[in-house]
Amino acid sequence: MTQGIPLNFFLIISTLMFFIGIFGFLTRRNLITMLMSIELILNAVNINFVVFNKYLYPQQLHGLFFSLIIIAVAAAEAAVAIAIIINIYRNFKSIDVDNVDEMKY
Amino acid sequence: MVFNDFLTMRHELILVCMILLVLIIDLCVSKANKTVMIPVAISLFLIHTIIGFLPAQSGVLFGGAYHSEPLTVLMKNILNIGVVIVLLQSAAWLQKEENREKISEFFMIMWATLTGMYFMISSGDFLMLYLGLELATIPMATLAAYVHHQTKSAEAGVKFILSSALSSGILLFGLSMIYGTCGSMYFDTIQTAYGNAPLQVLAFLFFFSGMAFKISLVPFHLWTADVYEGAPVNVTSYFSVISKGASAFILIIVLYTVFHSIAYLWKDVLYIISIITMVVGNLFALRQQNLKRFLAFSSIAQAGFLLLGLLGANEVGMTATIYFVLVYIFSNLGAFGVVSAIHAKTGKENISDYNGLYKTNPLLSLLMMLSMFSLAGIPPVAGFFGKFFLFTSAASAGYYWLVFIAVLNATISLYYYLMVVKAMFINKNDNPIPYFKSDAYTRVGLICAALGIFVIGFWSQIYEIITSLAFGVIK
Amino acid sequence: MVNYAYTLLIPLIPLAVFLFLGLTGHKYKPIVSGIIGTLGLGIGAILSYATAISYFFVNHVDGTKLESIKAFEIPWLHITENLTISLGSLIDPISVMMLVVITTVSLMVHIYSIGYMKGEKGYHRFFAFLSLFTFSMLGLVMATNIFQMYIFWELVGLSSYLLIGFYYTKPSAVAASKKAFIVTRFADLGFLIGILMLSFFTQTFDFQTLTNPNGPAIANNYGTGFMGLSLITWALLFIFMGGAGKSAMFPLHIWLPDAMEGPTPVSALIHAATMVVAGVYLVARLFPVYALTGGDALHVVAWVGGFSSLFAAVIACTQTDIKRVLAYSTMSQIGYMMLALGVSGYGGHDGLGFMAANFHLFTHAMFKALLFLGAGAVIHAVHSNEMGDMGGLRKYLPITHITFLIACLTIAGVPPFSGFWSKDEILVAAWHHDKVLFIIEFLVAGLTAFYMFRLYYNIFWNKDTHYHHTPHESPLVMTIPLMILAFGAVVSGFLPFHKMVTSDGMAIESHIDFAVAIPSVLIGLIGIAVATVMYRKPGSLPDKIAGTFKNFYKWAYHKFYMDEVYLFVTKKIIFRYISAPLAWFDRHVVDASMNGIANTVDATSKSVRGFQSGRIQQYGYVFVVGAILLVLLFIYIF
Amino acid sequence: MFYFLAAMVIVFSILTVTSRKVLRAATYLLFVLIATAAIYFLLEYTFLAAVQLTVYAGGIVVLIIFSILLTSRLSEKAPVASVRQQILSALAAGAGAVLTLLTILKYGFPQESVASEPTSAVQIGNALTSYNRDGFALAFEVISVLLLAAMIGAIVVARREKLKEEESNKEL
Amino acid sequence: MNILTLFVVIPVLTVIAILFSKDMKQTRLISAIGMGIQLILAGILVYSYLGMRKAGITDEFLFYFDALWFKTLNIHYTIGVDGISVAMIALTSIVVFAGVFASWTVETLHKEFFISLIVLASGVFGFFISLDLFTMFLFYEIAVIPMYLLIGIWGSGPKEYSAMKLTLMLMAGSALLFVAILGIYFYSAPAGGQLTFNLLEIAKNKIPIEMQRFLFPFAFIGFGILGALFPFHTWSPDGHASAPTAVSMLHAGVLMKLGGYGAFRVALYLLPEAAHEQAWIFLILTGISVVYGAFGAIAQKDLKYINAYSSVSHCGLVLFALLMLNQAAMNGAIIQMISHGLMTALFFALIGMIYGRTHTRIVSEMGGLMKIMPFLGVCWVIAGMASLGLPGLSGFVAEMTIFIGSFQHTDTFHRFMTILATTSIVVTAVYILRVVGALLLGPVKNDHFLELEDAKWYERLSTVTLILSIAAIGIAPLWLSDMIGFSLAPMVDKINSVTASIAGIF
Repeated sequence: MTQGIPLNFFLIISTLMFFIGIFGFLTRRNLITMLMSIELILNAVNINFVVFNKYLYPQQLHGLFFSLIIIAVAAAEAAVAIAIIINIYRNFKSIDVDNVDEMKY
Repeated sequence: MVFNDFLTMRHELILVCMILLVLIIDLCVSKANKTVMIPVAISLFLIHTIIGFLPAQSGVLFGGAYHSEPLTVLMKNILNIGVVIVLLQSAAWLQKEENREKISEFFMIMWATLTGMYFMISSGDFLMLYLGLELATIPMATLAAYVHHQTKSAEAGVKFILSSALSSGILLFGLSMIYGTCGSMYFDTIQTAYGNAPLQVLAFLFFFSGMAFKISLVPFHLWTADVYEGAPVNVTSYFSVISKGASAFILIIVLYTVFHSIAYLWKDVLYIISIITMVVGNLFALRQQNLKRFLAFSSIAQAGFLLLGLLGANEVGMTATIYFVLVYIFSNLGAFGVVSAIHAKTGKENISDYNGLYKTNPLLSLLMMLSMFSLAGIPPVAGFFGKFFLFTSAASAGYYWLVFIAVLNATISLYYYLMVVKAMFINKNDNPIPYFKSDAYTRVGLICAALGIFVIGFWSQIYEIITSLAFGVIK
Repeated sequence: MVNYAYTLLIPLIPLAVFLFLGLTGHKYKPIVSGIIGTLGLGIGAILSYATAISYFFVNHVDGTKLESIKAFEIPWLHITENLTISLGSLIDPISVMMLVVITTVSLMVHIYSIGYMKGEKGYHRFFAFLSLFTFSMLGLVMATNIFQMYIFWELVGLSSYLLIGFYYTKPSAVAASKKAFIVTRFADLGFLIGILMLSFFTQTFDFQTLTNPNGPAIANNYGTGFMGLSLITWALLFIFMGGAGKSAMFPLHIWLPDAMEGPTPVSALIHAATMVVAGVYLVARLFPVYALTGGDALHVVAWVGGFSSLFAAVIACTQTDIKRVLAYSTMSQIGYMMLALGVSGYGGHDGLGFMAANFHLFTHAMFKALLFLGAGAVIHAVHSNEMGDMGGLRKYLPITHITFLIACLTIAGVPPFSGFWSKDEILVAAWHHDKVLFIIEFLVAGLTAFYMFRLYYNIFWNKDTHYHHTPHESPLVMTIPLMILAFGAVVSGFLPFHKMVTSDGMAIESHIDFAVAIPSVLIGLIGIAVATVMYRKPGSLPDKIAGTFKNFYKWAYHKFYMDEVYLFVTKKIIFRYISAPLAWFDRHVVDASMNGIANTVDATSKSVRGFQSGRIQQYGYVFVVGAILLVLLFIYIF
Repeated sequence: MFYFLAAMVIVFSILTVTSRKVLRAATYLLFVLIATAAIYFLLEYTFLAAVQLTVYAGGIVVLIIFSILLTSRLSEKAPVASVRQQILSALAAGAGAVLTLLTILKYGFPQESVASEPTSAVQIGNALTSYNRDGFALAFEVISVLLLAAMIGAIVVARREKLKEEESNKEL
Repeated sequence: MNILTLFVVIPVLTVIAILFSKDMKQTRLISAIGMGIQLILAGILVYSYLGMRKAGITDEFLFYFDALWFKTLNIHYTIGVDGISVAMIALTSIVVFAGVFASWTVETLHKEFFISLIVLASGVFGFFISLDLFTMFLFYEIAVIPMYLLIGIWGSGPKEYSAMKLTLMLMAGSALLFVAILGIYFYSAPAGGQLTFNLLEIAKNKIPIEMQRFLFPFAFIGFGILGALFPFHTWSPDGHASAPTAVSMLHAGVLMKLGGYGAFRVALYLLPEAAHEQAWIFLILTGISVVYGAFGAIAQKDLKYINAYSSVSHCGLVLFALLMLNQAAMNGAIIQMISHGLMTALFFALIGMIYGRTHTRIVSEMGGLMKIMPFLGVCWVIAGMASLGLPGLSGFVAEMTIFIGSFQHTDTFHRFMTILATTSIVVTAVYILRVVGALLLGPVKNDHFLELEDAKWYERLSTVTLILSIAAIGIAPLWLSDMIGFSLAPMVDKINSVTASIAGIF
């Protein structure tokens, strides 16, 4: 199934996805969409790990486990992030990024 | 898992059991006297610290995933002492009515983050390192947003969680590349296999930026000021003292063990980053009015000095940096102790509110002065020795000009530290902070901090112990 | 060889008196301090007479060389291996002569001022300063090395400052003392530089090694040239500058007329007999070095002496304040002595100038002190310095009148009195050396006679002004010193100076050279005649003559505006154009640069403040850009 | 097949990032996750794909959708970032992408040994629990502590004084 | 307990005693006793030192005591004293003793005042006795911080500004010094030998020449900033003007000598080749600061500024003489340090007393004080004469030794600079007499000065101690110059033995 597809293609996709995630993080005005772009970044890294494990070091499952753990951590992180975002919503009545800059200089 | 394996991992295990214990106790304690949790938790943690000091043989468990040497044990003990003092200082704040029912959660989350740091320190592979890092940062965000009905604390929470998410994303990308190039997550295999191919350099730099985020070095430091200002005082002190101290320890271990082979590279990175961090840290600190923000930028500048130590040859560099971190912890604890004591009583945070403090409560202002001098590096207190050994290690590697820039920065930093001293001693103030007697916990906390500042300096054995331990680490 | 160690006592007694009076004087009645001071000086005088007699007559075999004996010496400070400063006393013809002069005049002034200063506040302070002055003058005279002389030179400067500024409540006295000290201090700077250069080349301070002809100083190093003159000559010129400052020679004379602000006994002691003569003594002390190392230094000395004597004589003719007249006459007489030294050679007969200078120094001390004390008595009686409100005092002050007349005759150079002998010797020496200088001195002799008798007639003859309270003769305690000095002025002419004080210690035979003596007496008499004609009786003659060369008279009256020049130099240049801009420079440039650094740091921190904008995305953005920059930097640049 | 999945991933991620409507962005995110799960299938990591599908697609996206519903009215469009910021971050992200791609492509990875049998669940199982070299027992324990701490933290932060409808806590 | 460590222990004990004292009288008394003991101790030290020298003990440093402090970096707490440091300790004890009495009437926060004053003194004592570069640097920094508090809290005029400026500039100086010390430390042992901070070991081996060239500016400017080197002296006028009397006494009298002493001990003794090579640059700077300070003083209106500028000029002279690198000039430099220390302390004490009475320091507003306060007037004249360089007082001895010594230098450039420096004696005379004339003599300007009373017993005590010591040095300088010369000789031979060739540029 997978022969013939060189490793680099996967890496290209994952890096592109990674940097799209970063672009998303930097431009989206809504806290939750920022969260989504973080999910994108983490997925990109997952692909990386899986691909490396599959292609380069099939004997042990470091990559696989690492991505498993990343998924778990991402879940925890998302939960906490959303809890905080809701808290922000309750305080600021809006989750737009720009009004969250009360503390500066 | 033979018994002495348990012994080597005793720090983490006991702490996890304590978290669960607090969870259970919290259930059976009625809502009214939640405050009883504070003495319970503090005594629990005291026991834990004492156990921590018991001698234990070093060992490698879980097939390399967890290793514990006397040096890592020492680091954990230092963190323990720091946390004890933070807990003591936060007692007054916790007894306030608005977080009356959240006391046990506070302890649980704090100890969870502490376990995260332990795992990071004694991690044997990048997986454990990453896990420890996440365990240390995610609950921290909730701590930052602890006083959730306060807008500032909420904002601090969201800023921290999102920035740390981004930084862990980049860190992971770096880790994936390391995994890609070296084939295994374990430190010992990577250590030998790590060449200087461009991809490996990129991977290391991404990894380094992730870690730099935690120590708030300059390009990655922007979150520090807002989070420190937003979070409640004791959480900020936990942030700046424990979390920064732990990540500094981790950086030392990782740089010296794993990336030992590309030392020339990261020494140049540190050279540039330390200069920028010191300069920017000082520049921003000059104009601060809010004490928490002020201490944030001063801690950024101190992080800049810290990097200087790492430039030295490995044993000398490591010892100097660890010693400096120890001194940094105690001086900051002193400062934060005073700030939290005053904040707990009067809620004031600005430097201008501290005018004429000496007239009303002399002891507090004396301790604040001592910690300021220790941060600035003035002789009688430990800060001077810390800075001196740091610069000696940097000079031993021949970075004279860097030492000169660093010492000049120290002089600029002296300016804004003296601003605080000036406020307390010289400025007149019509309604200074009235005299107040802080409760038992805070006073004990303050005395420990004061003792630390003095003793560490003169008592040369501490430096000797660190040196002897440091020699064992680098294989 | 007689042990002259006791000579050390001579300066130490006044020092003891000074310390005693200074610390505890104010406890006793004023008269007590006066007596203690005079007693101290009396013992000193007796001791110095004894030394003089024993040195010149008792154990000196005629015809042999008068040795200079180092009576006592202790090392005071080791500077380098061969340069050590030591304190001691040197017995030598000129130093013994000076001992006698200083102690006698100082004794006379002490006795005189017991009466003169009666009723003054700070009586004991006056006597303390007087003995301090005598101590430092004696110390200067007995110096064994040039550095000890410099030490006492400064002490003399200090005591003259204290004495001139005695009436310290009068602003003019304060200004005068300050001016005196600063001008002499400026001259001392020259002296110090001279000492430094001299000590560098000859590697010694000691007079004996310096002055012996085949010693290091003279023998080897006047070859290395520097702008024409040899370095040793430069050193000597600088030293002479120091001497000129102290002896009020031409460029540095401005402080002398103002020094008259001090009480008259002070001017008598300091500005007549001792301090001003120090310059002459200095040149005399180093005379062998001056003479034998190419005479250009001496040449300068001669010309400076000559010019200042002429310059002072002209001004003296126009002054109305009697003390100013005497001050200028002192300056012109000192000019005389300098000229005498300038024209003299070394050893044997052509050392006549040296002998004449010292002889004139001796006699001048006597009669000038007498003149000042006399003037003091007059001022004491009339309570004013101006000639205008004097006149016809011969009736009221008989003793002063007679003694004043004797002194005027001596200074004018009338034969029997000592003035004639010493001035004549100088004129002879000048005649042999340089005709032009002789003519100048000849003219000055005439002018001296003229202004002295102008002064005499104005005070004692001229118009009989009526005095609201009749001036009374000064008490005995003031008149006795006048009489003693008058006797001294008369007798001292006959002392066999040529045997005692000569340039190389060997006696030289001296005779009256009539070809020079007669014209000098004649010019003196002419001077006196002109003065009698003009001032004997009140008349309009002097104003008419003054009218003829109007502006010259006005110039001379205003001391050729020298004071204004100096004032301009010090006030304007030093204060406004050097120190004020310097202070401004310090405050604004150097200081500002330090503050500048602080301000730039502050400014950068203000400008960079915007960086921390509070927006999370901004943080994220900086984070990513930072990471990328790092990567870029370290992969593609390093 | 791979190319189709790759294209799907890239297109949908761009859409999630740029779409104005928040809810639509969430759906596009869902598609991206499914596409990645498909890639895992392609790489014969069936177990991982399953986990990905359930946890990510099922849990987190649902969570996000809930929070969107809770916090912002569906209709109004999310405000768009200032143009300057967009260009700047686009530039930064683009430069980063180019840079990393260059370094990755330049780095010659070791030979790809493709022929290997798919990993069976049994292998994953005992690797997960073994204590020695390549085992991840410790990681497994630590994850549980992390999740516990995250849960407590979330409750502390999200709790309202009056116990309103509790935020659904995490699966798994 | 080595007598030298006593010098640091006694101040600490006094500080502790002050902590427990109740009211102002007690604090004053305790600090007076403490500093009195210190003075007696200094006397014993000088006496025993001279005794040992007479008894023929010829090793360079007496009372040598060495205790290991940090094993890894081989930092020792080594103390020892030679002729020069004995003289400096004597100076410090006298000035501190007089300082305590000069600040007898400090009311506000008197306990803290005396504590920081004595901490400052202990820092200075520590500096003079220590031979280990680390301990030296430690004590140097201890001495700087109390200055900030002292000027900041008890000062007058723009006290915060000048206190901050003073502290920052001194700390910048210590920054330069820090780099120099580290540089010396890392080149202090021959290849592979045990690196050491100890002054004697470092002097034994040669630090490579290009390293010396790099370190010398750091070391010399580092100390020069404290010793009022020309461009860095701006802190001194402001700092002294707004400091309370005792502090400016101590600071100008002793702390500025730290700069000169340190420059000699560290910069010249350990980096001889570079010293020879770069001497001429700093010679110009110090020459300027001598003349510049003197001229600056003329234009000042405020008494303290005048004295501050005169200390810049005198301390510049010290550095100037040190740079001559020959035995006589250096001997003079050290005597000048001592004599100037005493003189400035006396001047500042008197200014403090006059200010205490007339509450103004502007010269033009005061006049005719001699009649009202004869004792203070006479002391002022003596102090003026001493700083003027009048024979019989210490100023003359020091300046003459310097001028003669530096004139012996073989190279003409140095001799020309000496002549330039000698002109400063005239300028000093001008501004001293201007002040004496305006302040003491002349008529009384405003009449309510008339009822001011003369010096009280404690003021007399402090001025008399200083005047006696000035006169002692002035009249019989032999014991002092021999004591210093004896221990100076080996050091100077080491400095000059190194480079007979590079004697100077011209």
